[in-house]
Parts: sequence; C-alpha cells; structure tokens
Amino acid sequence: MSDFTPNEMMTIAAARALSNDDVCFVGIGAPSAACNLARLTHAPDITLIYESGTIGTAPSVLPLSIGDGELCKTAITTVSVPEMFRYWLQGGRVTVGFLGAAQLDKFGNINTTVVGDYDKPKTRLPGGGGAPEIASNCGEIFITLKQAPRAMVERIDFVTSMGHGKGGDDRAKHGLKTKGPTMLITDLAVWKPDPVSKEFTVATLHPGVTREQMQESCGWTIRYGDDLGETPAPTAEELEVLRDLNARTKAAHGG
Amino acid sequence: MSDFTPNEMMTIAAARALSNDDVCFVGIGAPSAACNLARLTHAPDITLIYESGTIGTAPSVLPLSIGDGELCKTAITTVSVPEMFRYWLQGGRVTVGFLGAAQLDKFGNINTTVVGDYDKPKTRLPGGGGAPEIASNCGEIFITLKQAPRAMVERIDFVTSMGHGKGGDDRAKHGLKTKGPTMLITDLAVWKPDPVSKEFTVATLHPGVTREQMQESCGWTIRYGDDLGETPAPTAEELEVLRDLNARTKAAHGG
Amino acid sequence: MAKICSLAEAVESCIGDGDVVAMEGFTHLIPHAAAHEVIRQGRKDLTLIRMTPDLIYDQLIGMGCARKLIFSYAGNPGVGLLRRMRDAVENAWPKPLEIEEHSHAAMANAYEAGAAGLPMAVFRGYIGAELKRVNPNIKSVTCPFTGEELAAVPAIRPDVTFIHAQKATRRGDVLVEGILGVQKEAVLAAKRAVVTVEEIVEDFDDVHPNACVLPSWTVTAIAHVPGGANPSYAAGYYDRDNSFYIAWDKIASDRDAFTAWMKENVLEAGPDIFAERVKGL
Amino acid sequence: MAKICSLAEAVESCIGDGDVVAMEGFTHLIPHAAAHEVIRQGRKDLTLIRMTPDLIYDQLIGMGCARKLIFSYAGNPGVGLLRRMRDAVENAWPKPLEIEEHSHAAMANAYEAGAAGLPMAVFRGYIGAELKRVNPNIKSVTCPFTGEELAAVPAIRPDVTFIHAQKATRRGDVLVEGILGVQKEAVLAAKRAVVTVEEIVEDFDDVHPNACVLPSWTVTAIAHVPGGANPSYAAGYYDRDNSFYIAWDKIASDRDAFTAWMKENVLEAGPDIFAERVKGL
Repeated sequence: MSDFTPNEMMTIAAARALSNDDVCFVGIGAPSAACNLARLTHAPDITLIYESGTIGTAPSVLPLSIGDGELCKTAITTVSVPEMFRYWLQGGRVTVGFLGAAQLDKFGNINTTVVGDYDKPKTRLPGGGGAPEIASNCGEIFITLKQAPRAMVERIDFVTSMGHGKGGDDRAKHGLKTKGPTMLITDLAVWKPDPVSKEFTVATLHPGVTREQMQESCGWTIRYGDDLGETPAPTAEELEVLRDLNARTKAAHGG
Repeated sequence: MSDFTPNEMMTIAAARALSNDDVCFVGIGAPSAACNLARLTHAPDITLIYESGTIGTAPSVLPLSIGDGELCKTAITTVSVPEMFRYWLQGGRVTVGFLGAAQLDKFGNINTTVVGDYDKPKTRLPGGGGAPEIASNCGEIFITLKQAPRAMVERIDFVTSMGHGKGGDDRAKHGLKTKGPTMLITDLAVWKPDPVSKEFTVATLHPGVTREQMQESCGWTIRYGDDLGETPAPTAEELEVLRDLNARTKAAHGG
Repeated sequence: MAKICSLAEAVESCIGDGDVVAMEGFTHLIPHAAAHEVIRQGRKDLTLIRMTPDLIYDQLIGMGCARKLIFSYAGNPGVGLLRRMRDAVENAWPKPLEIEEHSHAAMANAYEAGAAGLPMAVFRGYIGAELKRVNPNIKSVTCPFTGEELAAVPAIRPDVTFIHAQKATRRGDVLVEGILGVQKEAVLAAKRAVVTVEEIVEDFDDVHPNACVLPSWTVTAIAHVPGGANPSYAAGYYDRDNSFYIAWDKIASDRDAFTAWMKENVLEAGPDIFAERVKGL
Repeated sequence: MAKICSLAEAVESCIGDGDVVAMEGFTHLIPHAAAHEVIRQGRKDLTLIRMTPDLIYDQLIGMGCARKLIFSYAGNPGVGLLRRMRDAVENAWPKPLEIEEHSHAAMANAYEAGAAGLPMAVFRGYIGAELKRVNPNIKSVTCPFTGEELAAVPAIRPDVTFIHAQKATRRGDVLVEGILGVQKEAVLAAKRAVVTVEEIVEDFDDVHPNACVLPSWTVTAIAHVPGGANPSYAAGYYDRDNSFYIAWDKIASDRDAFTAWMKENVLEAGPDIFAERVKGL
C-alpha cells in the first residue's frame, strides 16, 4: 500500500496506541483526529476529554476549536474550566495526554512559548496553555509532531512543559509519579524513550522512510532501537474511517 | 397588645433588623422564621441562602432541615456545598449571618461544641457546623437565643465561633475585617455591642420585661444602654404573617 | 467502568474492616440502605467521615462498626442530638470512639482538595476558634504574596465512598440533581465508590449539559435500591420522612430500644424494604 | 442588583482607564460586542486578563487600549498566532505591552481563588517548567502535612469582568449554559461585572436546579446585545463563524488592514451590527 500521506500515517499510528479503557486529554489537530479515529475503530468506549470542560465527548466531526458546540452536545457532562483542571486533570483521572511542540528535544521536553530569548523573543509563540500541567498530571504523554530540523533540536529555547528533563530519573527527582512522554509519533516514525536514559529512540519507521530522511529532519543525532521495525501500513479500514471523518469535518465546517 | 409570646417577639425583632438588600446565611429554627418573616413583610427581595447550597430561596413553609426539597425547588440556583462555602460565604457575598448558641458570653463568643472539658465532656453538643466561618466571613452576625443562666455565661467552656473575642479591637487583631456580632436578639430584649468595649448592652427591652427578669436569666452582670428603650410590640400584620407561616409549616410537615 | 450489581455484592467487594469510609448526602440523598448493608455485613474498625453524621452514623456507631469519626456537625437535623454517638463519646458504649472534629467549611474544602488530588485544603477559617487547639490536623500556611495566614487541613481521601443518586444508565453513568452536597467530591476523592440509585435507565436523554453526572469510570459499583435514601429523600421520587427523624430520637435514647430496632429493621431485613417504606411519601 | 441598560451605558459606568479587566468565554460566549464598545469608548492603560486572549484582545491591544496582558495561551484557536499581540510584544506597536504569562491550570485556579475570596491559588503545577523563572508571580507553598511543595499564584481580582450569556431575567439573574469556561468565577472574583445577553426573559422557567445562574446581586449591569458573542458562538442561538477566525489572520497580519477594519467595523459601528451578523449562522 502506498496511497496514504505521512500525515495519515502519523494519525493512524497515534490512534493505534490508544485503548478502550483510556481517558484522553485531547488537543486540537492531529491528537483530536487520532483520538476520534481510535474511538471509531478499535476503542469505541474510549473517553475523550477536551480542556473546555467537555467530558466523554463523541463528536461526529472533528472540532475546529477546543470548545466547539459539537463537543458539548455529545458530551456526557460539561464542567467548568477550574473543575476540569482541578478534579479531572490534577485529580489524576486522565490516562493519556497528547501534546504537540514547536520545539522538542530528545528527552521529550517541549517549547511552545518563544523562539529566542524570553524577554526579547525572535518569535512569540502562543504559550503553554494546558501543557505544563498536562505534561505532569496525565498518566503518560504521547507527543505528535511533523519532523523538521528546527522543530527537533538539541536544545530547546524555553522549557514550556517538562518531558524527561535531563533524562534518566529526572522526573522522579522532581517528585513526579506519572510516566511522562512514552511515545513520539511523527510523520516518519514512532519513537519511544530508552528505558534507562529516557532519550527518544526510533522504534519503527513508517513504510518507505529511510534513515537519511530521518536524520535530515531531526536536529539531534538519532538513535535507533535494537529491534527497529516498520510501522504497519494503514489498513483499508483505518484509512477509510479517517478519510470519512475528515470529509465529514470539511463538509460541516464549510469554507 | 399582649397576645404574643416571647418567642414571637424574638422572631419579629430579628426580622425587623433585616433589609431588602441583605443576603442572609440562614440557619434552621428562629433564624429561618425571622428571615422568611422579613421576606413576607418589609423585605420582599431579601436573598436567603441555606448552607445546603440553595441560593435565593423563597419557601412557602419553613424547612425542617437545612436541605429540605422546598428550598431547592424555590431557589434561584442550587450549588454544591464546597462552592457554597468557597464562593459564597468565604467569597464575602453574605451580608448577615445568623447564629444560635448553647453557651454565649458577653462578647458574643459562642459555644455549640461541648459542656465541660473537650476530651471528657459533660455534654457532647452537635459541634460547630458552618458557624466558625459564618462568624468570621459574614458582613455582620445576628445572634438569637432564649435567655437562661446556663446559656448566657461569664465564661464559655469552648470557643466554637469567635464573636468579639476579648472585646475591644480583638477581631481586628485577628485580621478580621467583618463586623462580628452586631445584635443579640433574645426572647426578652435586643442587645447591641458597646461601640468601644464590644460588651453586649441592652438596647431595648421587649414590652413588659423587667430588669429583674433579665438578670435572673443571664449569667453575667447586665449593662444597659444609656438610651434604653422598649422594643416596639409586634404589629398586627407581623403577628398575622408569622402565625400564618407557622400554621402552613405545621400543616405541611404533618405529625 | 462501574459494575451494576446487588447492594450486598457491592458492599462485599468494596469495603473491608479498617477502611476509611465516607457516606455523603446533605440532608438529601443520604445512603441509608447502603449503611444498613455495611452493618449487616458486620464491618468493623471503620473510620467514618461525614460532614453531618446524622442517623446513619448514629446507627453504625451504635452497632460498633466504627473506631473513629471525622465530622463537622453531629446532630439529628431539626430534632436534636445524636444519642448513640453521644453514648460512645461520653461512655464508650458499645466501644470507644475517637473523634476528629472540623467545621463545615474545613470538611467541604477537604473533600474538594481530595477530588482535586491535592494533599491539603487551604481556606480562610477557624479564626479565633478553639478547634485548632484540640485538633492537630488543623494547621496553617502563609500566603507568599500577602503574608496572610490561612487555615490548612488534610485532604479527605476515603478508601470508599457511598452515595445515593437519582439515576444511573446501563453503562454506569450516574446523575445527581437538586441539593448536591459534597457527593461528587466524595466520589472523586475516593479509591472506590459505591452508588445506590432510584432508577436505572437506558440514557439521560435531554439532561442539562451542566447537570452533575459522574461518568461510569469514576464509579466502582452501582446497585438499584429504590427508596434507598429513606428516611432522607430523593428529589423527584419521594419526600423526607420527617416523622422518622423525630421517632429516631426516642429509639436512640435507649440502648435496648436501639438494639431491638436495629435487629428488626437492619440485621433481619434487606435492601428491598426501602421501596416499601417510601410508598406514599 | 443588576441594572439593565444599554451596552454604551454599562461600559461608560463600569470601566475606567487603568482598570484591571477580565473578558472571559472559553471559545463559547466570548464578549466581542462588549470589547468593541470598550474600544469605541477609548479606554486606555488597561491590564487585560484572559486565559486565551484571542481575537478580542488582539483587537484591544492593536488599538492601544492595553498596557499589560495576563494570559495563558495567546493563539487564534484553530488558526495560528495573534498577530497584533505579537507586533506589540516584538515591536512595541502601537505601544509596548507588558506580559505576565501563566499556564491554563494556574489561571483557572487563580480565578477560582478570586471567586473564593482567597489571596492565592494553590495547585500542583509548573513542575520542571520554565515559566517559574520568568514570572515572579509564580511562587510556592509547602504542605504542612506531607511536605510537598505546591505552586502558588495570586488570586485574580479584576476591577471589572465582562462576559456574554444566553439569558437574563428582568430582575437581573443571568443564565449561562453549555461550555461554561471560567465565566462564573470571573464574575464572582470581580468588583464589577457587565453581562451582555442574547435574550431578556420574564423567568427561567423549568431551568435545571443546578444550572449555572448568577443572581442579580452578583452582577452590576446587563445589556441586551443579540449576537454579541459573534464570531464566537452562543449555544442555542447561533454557531461559531469559523471563516471569520481564518479571515482575521489576514486582517491582523497587516497594520493598515487592521486599522481599516477596526475603523469600519468598530469605531464607526455600534452593538446592533452583531444581530445582523449572526443571521444565518
């Protein structure tokens, strides 16, 4: 099979990592597509939570914003934002949090705040939003990202959200009991942290992706797992459901 | 007029102290009767809050408990108990709190916890409930009480709720900006704190009450205000509305 | 995901001797049937937590199930004192009862902190009040911005919470309406939660989007026990049996009368008697 | 008690130059019409607080109304960056903008603490995160029971809060339904509160007992502005105008295009244009 895009592969690989029992804190974009794809395929009872306060949503089309009306209409309940962050996220009720990144280092630390110096930024980015506490309070974190040298860097300019810090047991030293980033799903590969160093290593390459492509799109020297494999290509069902979802979304949100 | 009971006089005197703009934190018993009497006479827009979370209630009969269904049915909104204590009481949104007392001293400090030693009580009373924070967070406090020597004592066995502490500016020394007890309404008199010492002094005696009756029913040496007056007797309207309310209540709650 | 099962099974699987237990319901929706099942199954050495330990805790204490009580107002609401609790505190009958006493504000905040996954609750409380002197679990923190000293109490984190609610769906979502008390917080703060309900329905069609719903995955077990809050009430189903609250004062005033009542109405009865009791209320 | 009046009168009487202002609405119910009225009336030196300072704050900042922004996520939701805010931060156009940056959890907790009358919010946050280094308003407190270090931020206490809601009654009670955001907290935390509504009704008949209602005495002024949340949405009334959020990216990308748009659609318009805009949405 070759009739799928890298973006579809990324979304499908992320969806596969989710199970029926998961409670996911969902962000807009790739995470939202992945979570809803999981719900529409192998994990029909997965619980999706958006930070707008909507719990147990089942949108028929993907929301454009974190607070679309569709999320509330299909939710089991909708709570206030303070309650969302206190009882549900900080309360330890979320098993998987999804995060994206403008800059990412090999230990899964994330920058979405500034490029350059904080006080005199080259580029002012949107900021952390929910990310700093999603990163620490969810059971584990999946990161999704399109690989690019300026996104995957040796040293990020600002630590918006802690991943594995300096690696090793740095999270535990910070008093954290949650697992932190356990998976990085890109348009080219699936990465997992080394059990000891916590450095992201490549677990599987998406079909057709070469090591040259990988290194060209990553700012640090890539390590590969000993049992490097290939990400299974999207199945016909996965592709069909994802494309249907995207088509419905496009039709619903119009021009 | 003499066809009213001391209890009716107490309730009516307390009702008169309330205004249309007040937001009252209401306890069961005499306070509930007084607040609803005020609502049914001169203060139709008064806001009544019960600690069960019911805000802006207008019960047609007096509730037997703090969480009767009638309170919720007639409320503008019903919130959770944590919200009640955080946003509404501690948030400083209540102008008048009513408290009763098993023991009261002349500075308005209240005991509803134990008679005797805390660890080996002669009598274990119900405890503070909402009172400790009602006493500190409401704009001002009205206390209602039937006078008796064992209720009005020189020294209470346990300070459940702070009134004026040791008197004078003791509340301010505790960092409190609220007024504390500004009125004590009993079956025999209306008392107000001395502006400087904060000791309760008698402002008005209810019709027909003598100084001898007063001192016999009070464990501390009573001080009278320089401009001691007589509490105006209940009007026909006040009595009628109160008795109607009590009759409706009795009929509704049955045997 | 919540398991829908019998009350006996729910109690059997969710609570053990020595557990820290919260049974909540603020006048409304008090889980009487569940408390009776705990008594019937003979649990002991429980630490009981409840803002207003009214009749159900008087019964648990009088039957010797408790070793400790954490509370903020121990009264029979609208009637008077709790006579079995008093007998335990004053005379150690049937056994001694350790007490940890707070204010309502402290308990409400402590449940909130438990639901929020925090180790403590911070609030403006206990100012000039003497409970601080006798309860070592009342401490303080200083605001790093203003220097104000605020009260701090430990978060409540029960091993198991029991509540009664109006409805559950077959998939196990629970709906609570009207006077909510601290039930949502008590469930979210607990390791396990048992809910008795008036009704099990297919779906909460047309329920308000902001209604208090506890999703299935926050609840351990659900038992269908119509009338299970009696003599408390369930808004939309039946009223409060005020006369029983008055009657309880007499029953509880005498050790033998109490024991006889418990034998007849709890030990030798089952949860199905509750549906009978609320007929006509 | 809330006064029901025109939006111009509400803004005139409730907000002054230099005020600390919160305009809330989490994607849903964002008070666009109110923000435009504040711009029209030329308020300046405002400290603007908002979790997600999207289009309305981009507009206020671009028009030079603000001297400081307190926020947690500055993006055009689903589209990209806020170009006017970036121009102020990076190039001081039209004037410099001081920023105080938090996380969502911090802001949500800070609003909650403001509503609760506390000086600070305590939560488990900012662990390993660098905002602590650049924001002196992020401190910590230590739990006296467990020794855990928790994050602390000052409570938010605005001089005035603006929100948009679905309905108010003639006596001034306000109903908010659906995605609630932090609106209730923002109103209760503020000295004054202005609410624009879709509809003014006699009564909230049959509203759910636990629906989010702000009683009249918690609100200062109410103005009837149908469509006042557009291009955001009001559940039950009209949908989000997604195309405008995309269009804004282009308008805001150029100083002249921005200035021209504001002149035509804000300075030379009035709140009544909002009703027109939501027809068909």
